Amino acid sequence: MQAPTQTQALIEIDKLNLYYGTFHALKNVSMEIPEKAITAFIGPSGCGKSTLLRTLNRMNDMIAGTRIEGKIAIGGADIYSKEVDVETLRKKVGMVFQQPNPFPKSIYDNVAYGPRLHGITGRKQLDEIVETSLRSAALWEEVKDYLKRSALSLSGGQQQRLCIARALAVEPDVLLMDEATSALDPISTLKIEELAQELKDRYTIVMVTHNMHQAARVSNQTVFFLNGEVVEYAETEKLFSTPRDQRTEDYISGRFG
Amino acid sequence: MQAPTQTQALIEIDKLNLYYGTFHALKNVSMEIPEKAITAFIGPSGCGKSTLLRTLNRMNDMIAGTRIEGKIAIGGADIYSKEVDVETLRKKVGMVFQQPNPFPKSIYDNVAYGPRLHGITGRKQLDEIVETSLRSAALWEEVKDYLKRSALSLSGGQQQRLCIARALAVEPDVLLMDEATSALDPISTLKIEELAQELKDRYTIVMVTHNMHQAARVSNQTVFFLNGEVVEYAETEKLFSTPRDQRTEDYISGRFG
Amino acid sequence: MAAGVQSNPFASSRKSGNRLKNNLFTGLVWTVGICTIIFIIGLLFLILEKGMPKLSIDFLLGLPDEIMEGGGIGPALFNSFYVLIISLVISVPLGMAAGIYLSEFAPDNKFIGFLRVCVEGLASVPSIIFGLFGIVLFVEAFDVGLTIIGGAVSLAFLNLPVLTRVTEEAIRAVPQEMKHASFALGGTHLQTIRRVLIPVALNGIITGICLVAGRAFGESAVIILTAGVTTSGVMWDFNLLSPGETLAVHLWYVQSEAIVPDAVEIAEKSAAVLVFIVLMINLLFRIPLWLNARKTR
Amino acid sequence: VPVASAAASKLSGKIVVNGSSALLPLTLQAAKEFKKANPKVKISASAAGSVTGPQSVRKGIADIGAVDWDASTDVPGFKKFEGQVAHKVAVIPFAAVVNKGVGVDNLTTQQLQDIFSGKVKNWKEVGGSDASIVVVNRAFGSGTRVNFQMKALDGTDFMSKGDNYKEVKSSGDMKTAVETTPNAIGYIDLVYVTSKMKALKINDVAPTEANVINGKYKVWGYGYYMTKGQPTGATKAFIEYIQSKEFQNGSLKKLKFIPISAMK
Amino acid sequence: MSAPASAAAKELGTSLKTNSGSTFGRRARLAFYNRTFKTICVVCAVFVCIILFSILFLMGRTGILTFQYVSPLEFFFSTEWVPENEQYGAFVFIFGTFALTALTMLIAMPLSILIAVFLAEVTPPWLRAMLRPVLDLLVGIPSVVYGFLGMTLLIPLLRDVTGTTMGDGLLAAAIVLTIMVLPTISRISDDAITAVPKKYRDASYALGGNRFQTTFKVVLPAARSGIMYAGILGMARAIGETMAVVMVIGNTPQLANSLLKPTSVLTSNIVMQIANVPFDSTWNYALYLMGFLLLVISLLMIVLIRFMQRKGVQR
Ligand SMILES: Nc1ncnc2c1ncn2[C@@H]1O[C@H](COP(=O)(O)OP(=O)(O)OP(=O)(O)O)[C@@H](O)[C@H]1O
Ligand SMILES: Nc1ncnc2c1ncn2[C@@H]1O[C@H](COP(=O)(O)OP(=O)(O)OP(=O)(O)O)[C@@H](O)[C@H]1O
Ligand SMILES: [Mg+2]
Ligand SMILES: [Mg+2]
Ligand SMILES: O=P([O-])([O-])[O-]
Repeated sequence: MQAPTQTQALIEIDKLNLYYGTFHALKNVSMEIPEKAITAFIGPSGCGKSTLLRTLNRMNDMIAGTRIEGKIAIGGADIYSKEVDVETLRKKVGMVFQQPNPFPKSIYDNVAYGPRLHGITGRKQLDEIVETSLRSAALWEEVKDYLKRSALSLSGGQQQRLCIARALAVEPDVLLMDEATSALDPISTLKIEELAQELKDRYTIVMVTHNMHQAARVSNQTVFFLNGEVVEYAETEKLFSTPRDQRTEDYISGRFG
Repeated sequence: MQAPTQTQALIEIDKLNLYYGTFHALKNVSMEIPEKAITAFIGPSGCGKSTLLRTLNRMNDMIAGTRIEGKIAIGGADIYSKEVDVETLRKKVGMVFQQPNPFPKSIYDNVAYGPRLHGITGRKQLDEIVETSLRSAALWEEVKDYLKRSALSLSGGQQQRLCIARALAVEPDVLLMDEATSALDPISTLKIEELAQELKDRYTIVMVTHNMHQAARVSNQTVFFLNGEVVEYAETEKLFSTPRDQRTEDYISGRFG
Repeated sequence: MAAGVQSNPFASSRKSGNRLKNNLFTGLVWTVGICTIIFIIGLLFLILEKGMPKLSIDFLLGLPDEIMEGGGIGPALFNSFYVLIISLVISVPLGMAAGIYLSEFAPDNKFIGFLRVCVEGLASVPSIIFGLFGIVLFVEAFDVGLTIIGGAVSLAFLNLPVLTRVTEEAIRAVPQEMKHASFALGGTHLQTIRRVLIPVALNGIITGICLVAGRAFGESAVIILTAGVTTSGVMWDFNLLSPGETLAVHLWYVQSEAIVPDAVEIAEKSAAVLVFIVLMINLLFRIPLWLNARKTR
Repeated sequence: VPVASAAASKLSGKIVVNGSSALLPLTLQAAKEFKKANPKVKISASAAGSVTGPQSVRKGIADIGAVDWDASTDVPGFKKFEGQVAHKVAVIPFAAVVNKGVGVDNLTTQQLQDIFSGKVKNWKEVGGSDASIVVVNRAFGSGTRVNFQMKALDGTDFMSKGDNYKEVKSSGDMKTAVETTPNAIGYIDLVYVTSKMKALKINDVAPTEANVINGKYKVWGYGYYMTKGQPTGATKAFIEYIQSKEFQNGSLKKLKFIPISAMK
Repeated sequence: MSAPASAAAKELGTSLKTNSGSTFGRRARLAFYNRTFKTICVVCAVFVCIILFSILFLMGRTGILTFQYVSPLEFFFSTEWVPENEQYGAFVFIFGTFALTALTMLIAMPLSILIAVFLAEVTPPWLRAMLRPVLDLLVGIPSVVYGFLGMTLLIPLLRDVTGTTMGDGLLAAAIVLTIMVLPTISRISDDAITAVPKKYRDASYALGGNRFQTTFKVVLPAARSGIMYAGILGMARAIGETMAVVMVIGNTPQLANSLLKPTSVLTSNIVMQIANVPFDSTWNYALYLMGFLLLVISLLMIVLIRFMQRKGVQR
């Protein structure tokens, strides 16, 4: 079951199995994620989309009792090998979460957090990074006069955009988005989607989404999950127009709009 | 600016102004919310949708520095008058929040929480309520064998559905949903939407949504907000097909799919 | 397949002072942690090793003796529990209620802020001053002499500020969303406090109670002044107006004034018993937490 | 006049004893025995320091004030307590003690005065090895201190500060301090002297019970019970019991106090 | 403007009002409980205040009498404490209290925070479950035992290590106090750190932060208020502790210009002398005044810490 990708595969997942204790959350997942393109994960709640996404930057490492079998390679390098520095991996593979999670710090400090972690301290340089990132996340206009305010005073939508800005600030190669727009209004969502389109020229983006239209609209390649398995995995147009699997068809025909 | 409602008005909002300290969050809002129908609030992030929703069950009471002017009547009773019992109001006007907020208790205890508050203690009766509510929220099948597990072990989507089940368990007359489906996958969303359609025969539903399709698909009446003001307020079909206000048109034409 | 990269791009690229710092930090934390463990074990060993093996039922339940070897600690041990329970029965509800007031009901103004500081200040008052206060109250004003009740109430006062603040902090730490969820379901404030805030804050509150109970069990200055250095001399004396020497006081007495030839041994055994019981109290209070954690698994 | 034994068993009431901690073991033992004969009498005791005894009696919060000196007369540092009656209950010998490692066995009154006033700072000045003297003193108000000052130092003052000077709170602390501190000197009730410390001869007289009784060793005092006026009822009976031959020659001796009757 | 409400709507409207509906009895009862509970809480809070102010009053009333005989200038700034000669300079004790508290916090705070981090972030759960109660246990060891161990183990050790003749003094007292306040500070900080939402840690790790960075830049700042509070409680305990301090500090009224010199602090001086002085003497008044002062000092320190904390938050 190989997807015909136009671009080269950046991430290769090979027979991945993941267990939470005794719960088998990912079952024999294999796929290739192309470079400089957007890959969307879709599937019903609890099917393991977030779990797979988190294996890509090894955020699952921190959940006690998680066991992984199989292999994930990014740019040819096995990211679960001993010599991999998790922090460097995570800098290169940024992530935006399902729930907005800004730090209880000022807006500025939130965005500057990542760059500071990685050794950037120059005030000017930071100012610039903060502005660029906030602009990219379509938040700059709204907050430029309040950069010192606590990030927690923002509305839900604004908070999520801030988190996106924060992820962009470390200039990752890969950007993982776990339903990152589900808390946004259409206008901001649109902006983020446009942004994603723009970014894919430079970055590899993997997004989990519940919004099939978003997947159809934005992604180059779509993966459909069910109960921890990859049911279908194809170019987006193909998957939505001529699904090969009955379950895929059932699922996407449950769509609306 | 009167909405021609087919059904009778259950909630009447009259010249409502709300201030967070000095910030004027709702400006002269007036509207009628019809009985046994679904009213959708749409508008960009930060425009005051959640704020207005919270005035309907007086959850804003708890935010220090909030000041309200104007009148809200439910079933002809001024809910901000002295004689109204806030707890009864909130029992009758249920709410589901933007962020899933289950208690750190078992799934069962989460759903049974509301009924217990209101004096239901019989084990059988509770079992029944829990099952019905979980079924209504399309969660029963997934959790029926794990009712004693902590609600926090559920995935985001499952948690939100649990919160909906919890709200339904006290059998409210009015159900407020603050982007309650934004964390759900399409299948669950669809179920919840179907459920809402079903419920509107018995309940009055007010929902905040970012998904304009959801508003278009589900609601009978739609209210469009901008910067704390009601810009337009009409039957859903009318609002989406022939918006009277340019800003409404701009906003809804920003839609997609 | 991306160009045949030989070296792993994620292998620590930066020469990374960060990484060093992280390793140093992790090492430091582990060192401190392990040292603490060793220290505590050593301390416990030191205290328990001398006393524990020599313990006997006779010692635990027997009456003390001023002249002969082999006296017990029965009445003092009994008083310890009695005084502890009474003082907790008084201070826990009072302290929790006051803490709940500060976290849930109190307006957020200067006066309450001042009050909060005062309560913290009260926690720093040396116990001997609570003892003097207890004398003024019980011995002088109520004229009941040196009694169990006087000691227990003075002890309760001593613990009140800590309990108040611990409760307040614990309840404050409960996420607002939980509170809102309960209110939105039509819960009254009391119901919300009882069914959501307290259960969620229980961990912190129990920590506070454990701290306080341990301190109460080991406190001597207050008891010496308000409950005396004598017991009624018989076992199982529930009379609240009996003199109330506790085990900690007995330990102090044995250590500083007693003439009995086996004073040192009695002191060692008493210290071991004290520490052992405090350990038991800690475990006991945790059982509800543990059950709670299991229930929601 | 009621018959003593018959009346005693019918006695009831409450006796509160407060004051000297040195007399506490005596009080506790007497109370235990007295209660056996008079079950209806409640006795509670506390000990915070000698002077609290007569003070508590004056305030009316104690019936008996145990004190290591005669508080109905003036002593260094304390005025007399008007209207209180002193009852001798025991003879308490005191000893100057040093750490085991100190090579000195005997000191004269003059040498003691010099050491405790801080004039002499090194053991070699009084015939010991070359080492700084560590002076351990009881806190002001201790009955032991008052007696030692009157009887051993002839009323001269103690030092109150210095690099090698400390004060301790109780006899037990004094014992521990002298036992564990090299080159330390202090003083303590003879009862508490252990094998881990050394009791000094004063002016060549060893601190023994025999020397106290035969009048050679001067550093001793009476322990007193103070009452407000003449005692009555249970308090009177209790004091009488503690002064009785039966107690004085029995338990009191076993506690290593000297019976009052032994002194002329 | 509104269409006539339906019967159901009217029913809902009326049911919202108090004194209506079938569940009226229960509702009234709940409301009554709610009110009663609030009243009880208020009463309890007031009661705690009353105790506080009675103690303040008790000490202040007696303490203030000192100034009939001693000038405030002498009391606060003279280093001569020789009550036998009518010299009542408390500076030595005031200074000692500040120095001892500062020294204790200097040792205890970093250590406790490290222990708290160890407990909350690093240890495997089984060890954590074991360690927490054991740490709490340290609180329950009676002060006299600490003092005794300090006297018999710590001081000889200090003597050997530093070569002084005595070993009593600020350092010994600070070490004993550190051990005594360690559980208080580390356990409450531990709770505060544990309460920091996981999402903050996730965000930091996802940005490539390591444990050190995440702990210091996100977790500890987010738990700052709790840690601060733990520090205040620990400090309060350190300021007010008597029985153990008195056994290791030397109780000599002289200014501590060295960590190893016998000195005295407010608490130790109070506890050494208060039982042994005549009730109505200037000396006794001065001791009460010192008790009062102790409370004032700890209040000041708390206010200061809170002030600094508030400034920190604004940033
Ligand atoms: N830490 C965990 N421990 C145990 N089980 C877990 C854990 N996290 C997730 N799971 C389970 O693994 C399954 C997959 O979870 P995951 O969060 O990946 O789903 P998802 O597809 O992202 O769902 P959603 O759309 O609701 O976010 C779910 O059944 C969930 O209950
Ligand atoms: N507690 C509060 N204190 C002060 N300002 C607030 C508070 N809550 C909300 N606001 C402000 O009020 C405005 C309206 O907030 P509200 O949460 O109602 O927006 P919303 O329309 O629900 O946005 P979103 O779609 O992002 O949830 C926002 O500008 C917000 O910053
Ligand atoms: Mg997910
Ligand atoms: Mg909102
Ligand atoms: O008996 P003392 O007064 O010295 O304790």
